[in-house]
Order: sequence, then structure tokens, then C-alpha cells
Amino acid sequence: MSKTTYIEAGRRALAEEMTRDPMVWAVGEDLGRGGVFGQYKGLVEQFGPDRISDAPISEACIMGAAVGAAMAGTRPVVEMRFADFALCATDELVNQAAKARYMFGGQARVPLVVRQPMGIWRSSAAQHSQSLEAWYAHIPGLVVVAPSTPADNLGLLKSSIRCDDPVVYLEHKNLWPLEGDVPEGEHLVPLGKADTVREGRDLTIVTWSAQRFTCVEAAEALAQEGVEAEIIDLRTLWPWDRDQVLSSVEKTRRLLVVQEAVSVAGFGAEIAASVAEALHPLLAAPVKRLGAPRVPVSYAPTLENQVRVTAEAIVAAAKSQLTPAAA
Amino acid sequence: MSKTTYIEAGRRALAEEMTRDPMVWAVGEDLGRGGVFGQYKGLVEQFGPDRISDAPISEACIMGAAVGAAMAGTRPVVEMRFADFALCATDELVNQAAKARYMFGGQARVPLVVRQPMGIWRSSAAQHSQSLEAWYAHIPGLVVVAPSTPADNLGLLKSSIRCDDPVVYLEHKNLWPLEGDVPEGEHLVPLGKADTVREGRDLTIVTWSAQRFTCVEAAEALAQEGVEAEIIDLRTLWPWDRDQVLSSVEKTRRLLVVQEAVSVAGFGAEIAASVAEALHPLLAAPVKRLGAPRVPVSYAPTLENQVRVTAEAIVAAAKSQLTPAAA
Amino acid sequence: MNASAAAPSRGSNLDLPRLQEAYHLMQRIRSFEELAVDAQKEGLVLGAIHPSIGQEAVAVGVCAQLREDDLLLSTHRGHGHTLAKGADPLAMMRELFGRQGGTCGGKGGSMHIADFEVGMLGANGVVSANIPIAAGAAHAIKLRDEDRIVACFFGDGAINRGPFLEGLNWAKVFNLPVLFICEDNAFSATTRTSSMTAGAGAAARARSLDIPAEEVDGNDLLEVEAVAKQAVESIRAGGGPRLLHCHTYRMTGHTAADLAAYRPQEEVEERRKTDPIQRVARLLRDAGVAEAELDRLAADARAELEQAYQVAKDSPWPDETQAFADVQDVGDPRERAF
Amino acid sequence: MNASAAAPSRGSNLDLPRLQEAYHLMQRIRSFEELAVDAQKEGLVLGAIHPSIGQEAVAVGVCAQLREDDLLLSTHRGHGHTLAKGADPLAMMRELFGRQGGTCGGKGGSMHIADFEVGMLGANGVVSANIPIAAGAAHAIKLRDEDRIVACFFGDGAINRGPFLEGLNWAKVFNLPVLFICEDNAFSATTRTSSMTAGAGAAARARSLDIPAEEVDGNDLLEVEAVAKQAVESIRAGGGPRLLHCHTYRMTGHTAADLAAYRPQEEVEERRKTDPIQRVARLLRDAGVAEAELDRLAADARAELEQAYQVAKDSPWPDETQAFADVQDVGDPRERAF
Ligand SMILES: Cc1ncc(C[n+]2csc(CCOP(=O)(O)OP(=O)(O)O)c2C)c(N)n1
Ligand SMILES: Cc1ncc(C[n+]2csc(CCOP(=O)(O)OP(=O)(O)O)c2C)c(N)n1
Ligand SMILES: [Mg+2]
Ligand SMILES: [Mg+2]
Repeated sequence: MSKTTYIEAGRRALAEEMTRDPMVWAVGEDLGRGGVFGQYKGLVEQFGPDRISDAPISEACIMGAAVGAAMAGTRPVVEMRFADFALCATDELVNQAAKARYMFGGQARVPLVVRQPMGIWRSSAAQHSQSLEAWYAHIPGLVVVAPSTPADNLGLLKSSIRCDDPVVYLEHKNLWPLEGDVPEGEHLVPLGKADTVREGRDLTIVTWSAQRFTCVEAAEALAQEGVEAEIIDLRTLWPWDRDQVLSSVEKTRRLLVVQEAVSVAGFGAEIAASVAEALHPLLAAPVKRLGAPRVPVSYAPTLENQVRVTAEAIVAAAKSQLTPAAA
Repeated sequence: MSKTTYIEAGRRALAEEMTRDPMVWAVGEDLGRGGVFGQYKGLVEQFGPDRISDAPISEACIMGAAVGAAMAGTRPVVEMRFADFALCATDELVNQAAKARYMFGGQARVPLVVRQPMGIWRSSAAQHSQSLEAWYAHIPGLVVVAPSTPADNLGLLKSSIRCDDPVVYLEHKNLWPLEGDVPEGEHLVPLGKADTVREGRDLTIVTWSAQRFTCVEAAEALAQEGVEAEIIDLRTLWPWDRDQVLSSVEKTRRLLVVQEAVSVAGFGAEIAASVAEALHPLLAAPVKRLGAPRVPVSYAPTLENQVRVTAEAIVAAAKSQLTPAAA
Repeated sequence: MNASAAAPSRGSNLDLPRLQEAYHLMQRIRSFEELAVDAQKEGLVLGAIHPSIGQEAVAVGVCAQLREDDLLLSTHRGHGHTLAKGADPLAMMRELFGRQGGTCGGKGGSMHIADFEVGMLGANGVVSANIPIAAGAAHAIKLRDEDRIVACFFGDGAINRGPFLEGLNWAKVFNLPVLFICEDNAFSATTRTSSMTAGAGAAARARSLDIPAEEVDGNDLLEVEAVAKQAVESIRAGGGPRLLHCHTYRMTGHTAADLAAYRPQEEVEERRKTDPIQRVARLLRDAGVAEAELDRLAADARAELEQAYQVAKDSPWPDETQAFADVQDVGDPRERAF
Repeated sequence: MNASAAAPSRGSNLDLPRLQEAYHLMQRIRSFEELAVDAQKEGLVLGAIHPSIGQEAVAVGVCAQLREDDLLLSTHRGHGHTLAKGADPLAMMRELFGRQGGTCGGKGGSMHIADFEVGMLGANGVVSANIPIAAGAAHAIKLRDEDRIVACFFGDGAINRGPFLEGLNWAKVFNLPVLFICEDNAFSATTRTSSMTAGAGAAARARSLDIPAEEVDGNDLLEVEAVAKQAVESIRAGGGPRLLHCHTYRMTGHTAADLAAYRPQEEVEERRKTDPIQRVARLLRDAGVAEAELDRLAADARAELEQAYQVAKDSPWPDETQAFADVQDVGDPRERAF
């Protein structure tokens, strides 16, 4: 084990996979200077400009070319800079990458990782702050990953690069500097496996990405009052770890889903609906979601803060689930 | 009242609004020859090529130009031909149209209707069959409408054109030839109001778009067996008619959501989760969703049929909710 | 129309066997599509089809310059390109009929035909979307240090979508081995493309990106062949992307169901005189090939395709379980649906 | 660099009052951005800012040709355009600081500044996205039969995105009153644009669409003015879209936080000699304007902006309820969130 940052873990994952497999390469704007957040720092020196490739400002072509390059035998990792800009390449991702294998009757494989730095990052406003994981979870053919810790960013990015399906890989911009323990040797985290961050008997909190840490904060506050929350970090949103979530809720009989994204038609709805469908008779309280209101993200902190899910909001929601009236 | 088809009702709505307001205009590929499905037939003769305007094959620019034209004082109706092709214009719709008013602090209004013919239409395969209403419901700033009857297509398209928000207007391709009664005079259907298609005491079926008719078929079969289903056609998905849905489920104590779209992270999850959150203690059975499996739509009918929600599936799901074991 | 390419010599030193082969291939494409149109009327073809009748010289002239391991990216109007690249017409017909043994197992239909065995990486239902994909396939070839090239066909309407610009710019910037072919049939669905297009079109736009471009009479097989040959040689030698702007004409409606009432019948009649197959037939006749031989080639093509039609018609539907196959490796596509 | 535009006459018959006004405006823009950079270091500017220091002649030279009711669409690097169009620097500074009274009430920040009162329909955080919007605004002007025009600024990197092609094609096809201005500062963020761009750039691409285009030295105010004036007159007279390709240089990093270590310091020093403000100062001096007057204009600009800075700094934060205002008319944005 050693301490590494979330951003460095991603860098290491890519470097390890590029070393292992000469067919892995990365392409995106400004990668030669280390990428807009420094996620690619030093890699062009190590692998050369063909494999850590700059790109024109052409998100549609970055994605479309990656589809072609994947079908023709390479394993591209494409950088979208901000998840918001991936919306310039939606046809390429949804109509092409996700469907090629199926449409062509299994002839194509599109092993492609789309890195999309996501989420609210102080005063980035409406076009640089979105969390659209629910969209991709809805699209057949796509895998959706949202790591929250350095170790998971290492192990999940490596697994994503090895996966033969197109993977939407959502790193949270607020987590870049986060430090954490990371294993020294080869570290792979399987796709589709959740992480039980904290065990607890009283309610299950399901979350992913940066909200994991808000949930931990809330759980610690709840513990002070004798409430033990179990926290599950999904890590992969499709396929999500249904077994682990259901068995936790079978134990705690209460579900709270916490997401940074807009709550309406967010991925939390899928979790909440699935649990309600499967475990209704067992539930001691209604399932509950927390997420952003249906407003764009603002620039001014007083406004931006209005859409954040806070530890206090989580504590309050958890308590409301524990009051007998709710049962 | 007179009999009109769904497609003709849309045509009439546009013609009436263009007559009423000279700032309303439509733009899209092939509109001068009546549009790809004939939805615009005769309109260029009536209003001229400036107001029923052809467009280059440039979905991004059709949408982007409409944003500019809306901000500069006109009311464009844009035609995307197939909902799938709107994915060529996602940035323009989601990052621009939906956010302009908010981002600019209320200075902009973007009165814009985006017509997106949606859904499975015999052997159109993966790139011409999608139902992505859940995506748009998730995006702050957008209104989402999915009419199912000729009268609603008339009244909702008119209301959408009059709305000052950008509206994603999803017509179902399978419904074009559907006939139905339509009022003679001015007919407006308010946005956000559901339609109770059928009353019943035993369970509530919430649906929208073409699945309305499958639900009616299923309800008739259920009635034969003494089960009375209440069917609610949402018509508008954002804002959806929460009051009407909740009061129906308060009565029936059972909810089944039926959608044509992929079930995973579909809009049905929002309805099911909302009802489970609000009415858990009252429910006599778990909420339940029906929708497509998470696979692209196929071309061959034997495969395409596998993703359709049939009346039989609805009947079976409804019955499973009525068995005492489920409660 | 093409000044700089070597003027194709006619009559005198024609490579007759090759030309007869091309004639046969053009007849096979024509037969395939005529039968497909018939099959749609009979309800056998299930989705929309976009015939390339009248445009066969472009497909045949270009693809004859490709190796089997070269790659092809095509469009919704791709039967001709695909057959010219060597795909099996029976598998294609089965795909149109949505049957087992179709190129995509019945999952794709006409607009998604692909045959990876002959390097055909897919038709596309989204106009212009194949252009970045082609650039990317060429990018892979470069990264893998192979000497293959990519041929990417698209229509005149496709040049008004952004991916055209992005894909061409990409191919030039990375100096990729890709031949872009704009098959300019004058129409974008029911719209005359010129009414919605600024400037002189594909070749002019390519040149503004420093991509060498030639305009050719796309109904003249020999001209297409000559210019395509030069372009392919240059590209394979590492010369970077090139574009051919081939002027042709769509003899049918946009789809088999479109009567194309929006254009004057005289125009169609006039253009019918430049039918590329008849022009090759004339060349062969002038070079002394007997009428009977021409008839034999045409009849052989027709017979092959009629046979494909019959076999396709009698082929079984795909097994229902196939609906859930080949979605993705990770996750169960059936989960939570029912 | 510009052959066809009237060669701007220098010295002799300068319109001195106008030039002093332009000088003052350029100084105001420079002061605004220098103070904004300072303010970011102090934590007052909250999000990213993209200074246009060194590019002021383009904004001022073009916008001086516009009427107040003409429309402007800008980019992430839009402070200069916006001020040149007549927006209030205090409201802009407040917006950068995220305060009440900001142009967008603190909701947008630098990348989303808009001031509809002076026809400024928005900066944009998505490169190239403003181009179709500009075409659409011009489309509305045509439909409403007004004699306004639209000016649309974008960078050299923006021409590699599809909306550039689609928007220019659209403007030409519909013969719309829009002036496209490519502000070519040689960089796309940290990448030298030439390394990722095929061909000669914006003007060449525009010409391939039959859109008249001129290349000018964007650091020469008089040249920009002269060519922009001609273009605006032609557009307003119904002549259709035009493009100006203005060569300039980004003196700062991409954002205020970028040290731009990826380019040689000598290059920056070399380009500093062509600073557009100093060039105008020289013209004024040569025409006999006293140094003291130049200093006065600069000091006045600086004082105005320092005042704006102070007032902005002391302005209150937006009221929290504003987070839920101006989302949309239909539906409750708070519903189901908490
Ligand atoms: C992005 C997109 N927009 C619209 C369509 C509908 N469409 C299918 S073919 C076609 C015309 C294409 O014209 P062109 O590129 O000239 O090809 P052609 O059909 O003439 O071969 C259109 C508009 C589509 N498939 N994709
Ligand atoms: C679609 C999109 N891709 C990437 C970015 C990130 N980005 C912001 S500015 C910029 C460089 C733009 O270069 P250019 O168009 O030359 O404008 P300049 O910054 O030089 O004024 C980039 C890549 C973006 N905002 N939008
Ligand atoms: Mg065409
Ligand atoms: Mg630049």
C-alpha cells in the first residue's frame, strides 16, 4: 500500500495498461501537455505522441474515430475533458459505439473507454458541472463506471480498458486531489461489484462517486446518535450490484439513495424503484432519494450550494426514515 | 367533433398556430415536400418556404439555429425526423436551449418546440427506433410531451408552441395513421395534465405515448376477469401530473408503470420511485415497472418483438400485483 | 470533368477481361437492388431500402482498386459498395429479409449491413456518421503500422453535417490512409442538395483542408477507375487522405417507396441516357464483345440474384434468444425488463 | 495581409476623436481583464476566466461597426467583445465575482456573460456552439424583416468543430445577415492550433462555401476597422454572410491560471511588440496627440475599472431563492429534490 491521489491513480492505471498492451492508446485535446487537469502528465514523454495523442477540438470526431479505431483492432481511451462536452458526441457514443456490436450481429467489438470528468466543481456553472450517469445507464451496450477512491480509480480504469464493451468512465473533478491507499502491484477492481464502505444495521445508503464521502460524513454524525448506516458505493452503475444492495436492504429494511445528479429521472430512481419492487413487504420505511433539484448548476456559491446534497440533508433524510411514523 | 388522424392533428395544430402568430415557423429536412412522414403536407403552399423551411442535413445547426432564432424573437418548431437523430444535436438542446434562460439570469427566453418522432416502428432497427424521453425529463429547463391521441396531438402541440420554454415533443411513429375524435374549434390541452383513460378500483396503470393503447387492451382483458384497472396517460412527462397519479394510487393501492422505452433508468423508474416514496404504507403490492429489456432494437420481427411490452405481459404483471402473496 | 487524372484511354487498349468482370459486377448490383425493390413490394424486405440504381460505376470503379483487407465504411445506400467489396449477396438478401444467415443475423437490415470478413465495417443509418469512424479505422491502421487503406463513401447531403468537416480535418492532420468518396447523386432524400449547400461541394471543401480532391463523372466507369487508382496508390504510399467527388444521379426515389414526384420526369429520362451500365456495355460492344456475351453476363448476374432471393425467402427467422445476444459482455441485458 | 480591402490611410486623415475613443475602449478592456486576473488571485473571481489581453483590436475594430440593436454572440474569451458592444463593466465584474447585479445575477460567471439590452446574446462555454446560434439569430432577423445584423466571434480552434461548418453553410444557404469573425490567436487552450488544423484555416474554409472572407492583421486596429466596415455594410445591404479571419496573439495563458510554459518566452516577447494598444498609441502620438492625453485616457479607463472592482467586491451575494428562479415557466424545479 502507498498513498496516491485519485488523479495519479488514473494516470498510473493508463500507464500500466499502455505498457501491458501496445494496442491501448489515448486521444483528446491537450493530452500532450498533460490534459486539462494534468491526468495525462508525463505520459506523452513515456509513450510518444502517437499513443498519447492530441486531438483537434472535435469531440464528435474524437468519439467517432475511437469507434472506428476500436472496430479496427485498437483499444482507444478517449478524453472528453468535461462530461458536458460529451454531449457534442452523443450520436457517436449512443448510436454508434453502443450499438455497433449488436446491429452488426456480433461482428464488431468496440473496446473503448470514454473518460468524462463529471460533477460540480466550484463555480463552473451550467455547462461544466453536469452529472449525466443516468443517461448512459439507460443505453443498451454501454458500461457505466463512477469511481470514488484512488484505489478504485486505479482498479476500475484498468478493468475498463480491458473490457471489450464501450465504457463510460466518470471521474469526479472534485476528487482529483483526494489521497488514499492504493496497492503496490497489479490492482484490478471488477466491473459491477459494489463496495460496502461501512456496515450498519439501521439503514442502507446507496451512493456513488463523490457523494460517497458526504455519506460517510453523515453516517458518522448518525453514529453519534446511535444510528448505524450501511453505506454502499456502487462504483459501477451498469451493471449495478443488485445482489449486494438487496441483501443489505434485507438486513436494514430501509433504503436511502444519495446522488449528486438531478434527482428527477436520475439513476437513483432506478435503485429506489428496483428495491421497492423487490423488497416492498420487508421495508420498514419508504425508499427515499436525495439528489439535486431540477435546476441548472449556478456559478455563485450561494446559488450553487442550493443544488448540493449535504451531510445534514442526508442525516435528516435518514432520521425521517427511522421515525416510526414513516413505517 | 370530427374524426382526424394523429398525423393530421399535428399538421392542423401547426397550421393554426402559424396562422395565429406570424412568429411561429418550422424548419427541418424535406419539410417543403411535406416532411418524411407527411406531417407537413400542404403547409409550404399555405405559408411559403420561409416559414415552412427546408434545412440542410445539419441537425446540430437546425437545433442551434432554433435557439438563436428563439432568443431573437421568433418561435421555431424544429423537426428532427427521428428522435434518434436528435442525438446529433444534444449539445444544442441540453447545453444551450435548456440552460440559456437560467445561465443568462433570466434575460433569454427560448420558446422552441423540438419534434422528435419516436419509438419502435416495424423493422426500423437500432438507429431509428429509440424512446429517450427519460433523458429529457432529467434535464432542467426542458418540458417533455408525448401525446398519444389525435386530440392530444392537436391540443398539446398547440400548447407547446405557445409555451415559452423549450419543449421536447415526442410523437410516436406508429400512431401517425391512428384515427380519433377531435374538437372542431380551438382545442388546447394544458401541459402537465394527465388523462385518466379508464377508471378502475383495483390497480393504477401509468403509461404514455403508444403504450396507452396496449394498456387499454390489457385492461379490457383484465375486466373480463373482474379486475378493474385505472389507466392514466401522463401525456406530459415533465412536469408529470403527480397529483393525479398519487390520488389514483391512493384509491387502488397498486401501481404498474408501462413504457415502451428501456426499463433500466427509464422514466418509469421516476414514477415508481416517486409513488413508493410517497405512498409506501398504503400500497397493497409492490410498485412494478414494465419496459424494454436493455438491448438495442432489432430489425427482424422475431427479435424486435422481444423488446415490445405486450398486452399479455401487462395482464400478467397486473395479476401478479393482485395476488395476496405480493402484498 | 477531370483534368489532372490521366485521360482513360477508350477502346484501343482496354483491359477487356477486367471490364467484363466490372460489367458483370455492375449487373449483379443492379439485379440485387431490382430484386430487393420487388421483394419490398411483396413484403419480404421489412425496413426501408435505398437503392443505388444508376450509381453502380462509383462503387465498382472505386472498390476495384481496393484489396480484400482494405476497409470500407458505407451509408444507408450501401448495397453497391458492399457487393463491390466482395460481400455475399445471399447473406445480404437474407439480412434485408430479416432472416437467419443474414450478414447481421437479421439484427440490422439494409441500413446496417456489415461484413467484417471482407473488410466492410458497416453501413450506417446516420448520415455522415461513417466519416469519423472511417478516419478512426485509418488511425488504427496507422497505429498498427499496416499498409491497408480505408474507403469511405457518403452522399452529397452528408457534407453539410459537422462530422464531414471533423473527419476530413482529422484524417489530414494525422495523415491517415483514407479515401473519401462523395457520391453526389444530386439529392438529399427529397431535397435537391444544391438548394441547401453553399459553395461547390465536397471537392472544394476538401481542398480548403489541403486534401487533394478530384471531380469525376461518376457514371463513367473508366474515369472513376483511373482516378480512384491514382488516389489509392498515393494513399497506400503514405500520401495521406484524398477525396473523390463523383457526380452521378439517383435513378429511383430516395427509398424504394418514394415515387420522387418532386422532380421532372424529363430530367430522369435525360439522365437515364447516361446509365453507367449501358455505357460499359457500349464500350464492350465497341471493343468487339459479342452481344450474346453481354446478355450472358447480365443473365448470369440475374440468375445468381434470383437464386439468392429464393433461398433468402425460404430461410428461417432468427431464433428469439438472439435478441439478447451480442449486446455486451458485462451485465445481463434482460435484467429488470419483465 | 489584406489585398482587397481599402488600404487604411494612416496619420494623414485619421478620425482622431474616434481613434481616441477606440483607444480608451481598448484600455478599458485591458484594465477590466488585468483587474479580473488580479481578482482571481485574490479569490474574488470564482470560476475560470479567459483573458483576451493582446486581442483588443479585434473586438473594438469590429464592434465599432455595429449598431446598438445589432446582435453579438461570443465565446468563453468574450470580455472584450462584450465591453466593445457597450455592456456595463460593473455588471460584468459583479458577474465574475458571482454577485447581485451581475449581468446574469451571478448565475453564469465569465463564460456565460450576456447583456440582452445591448444585443449581447451570450458568451458560450462550449467551443463553436455560438455559431449556429448566431446563424439562427440572423435567421430571425430575416424572418422579421429587420435591418439588424449579427456578429459572431470564435477562435481558431473552433473551426475544427462541426457547428462551424454547419453554421456557415446555413448562413450562406439562407443568405443571412451575419458577420463571422475568427479571432485567430494561434492557440487552442494549450495546443498550437496549426498542429491540429488542416489547410489554411477559417478564411479558406469560408471561401469553399462561397462566403467572402478576408484575412487581416488583427492587431492593427485600422485594418480591422476598415475591413469590418466594408463587411458590415455589405451584410446590412443584404449581401449575405461574410467572414473575417483576424490574426492575433494570446498574450496570457489560456486561462488566468495557465502559465503557458508550453511556448517559448521569446515568442511571447516578440509578439508583445505588436501589442494592439501600443500600436494605436503610436498612431495617436504620430498624429500629434499629447502623451498626457494618452495617459489621461488610460488612467481614466483604469480608474473606472478599479471603481467597478471595488463596488463589485462590496456587492452582496445573490439571494438563495434565486437558485430556483428562471429555470422554466412550466413545472416546479424544486419538486422531488429533497
Ligand atoms: C443525421 C441524419 N439526418 C437525417 C437522416 C435521414 N436521411 C437518411 S438518407 C438522407 C439523405 C442523404 O442524402 P445524401 O447524403 O446525399 O445520400 P443519398 O441518400 O443521396 O445517397 C437523409 C436526410 C439520417 N439518416 N441521418
Ligand atoms: C466543445 C468544447 N470542447 C472543448 C472545450 C474546452 N476549451 C475551452 S476553450 C478551448 C480552446 C478554444 O480555442 P479557440 O477556439 O482558438 O479559442 P481561444 O481560447 O483561443 O480564444 C477549449 C479546448 C470547450 N469549451 N468546448
Ligand atoms: Mg445524395
Ligand atoms: Mg485560439
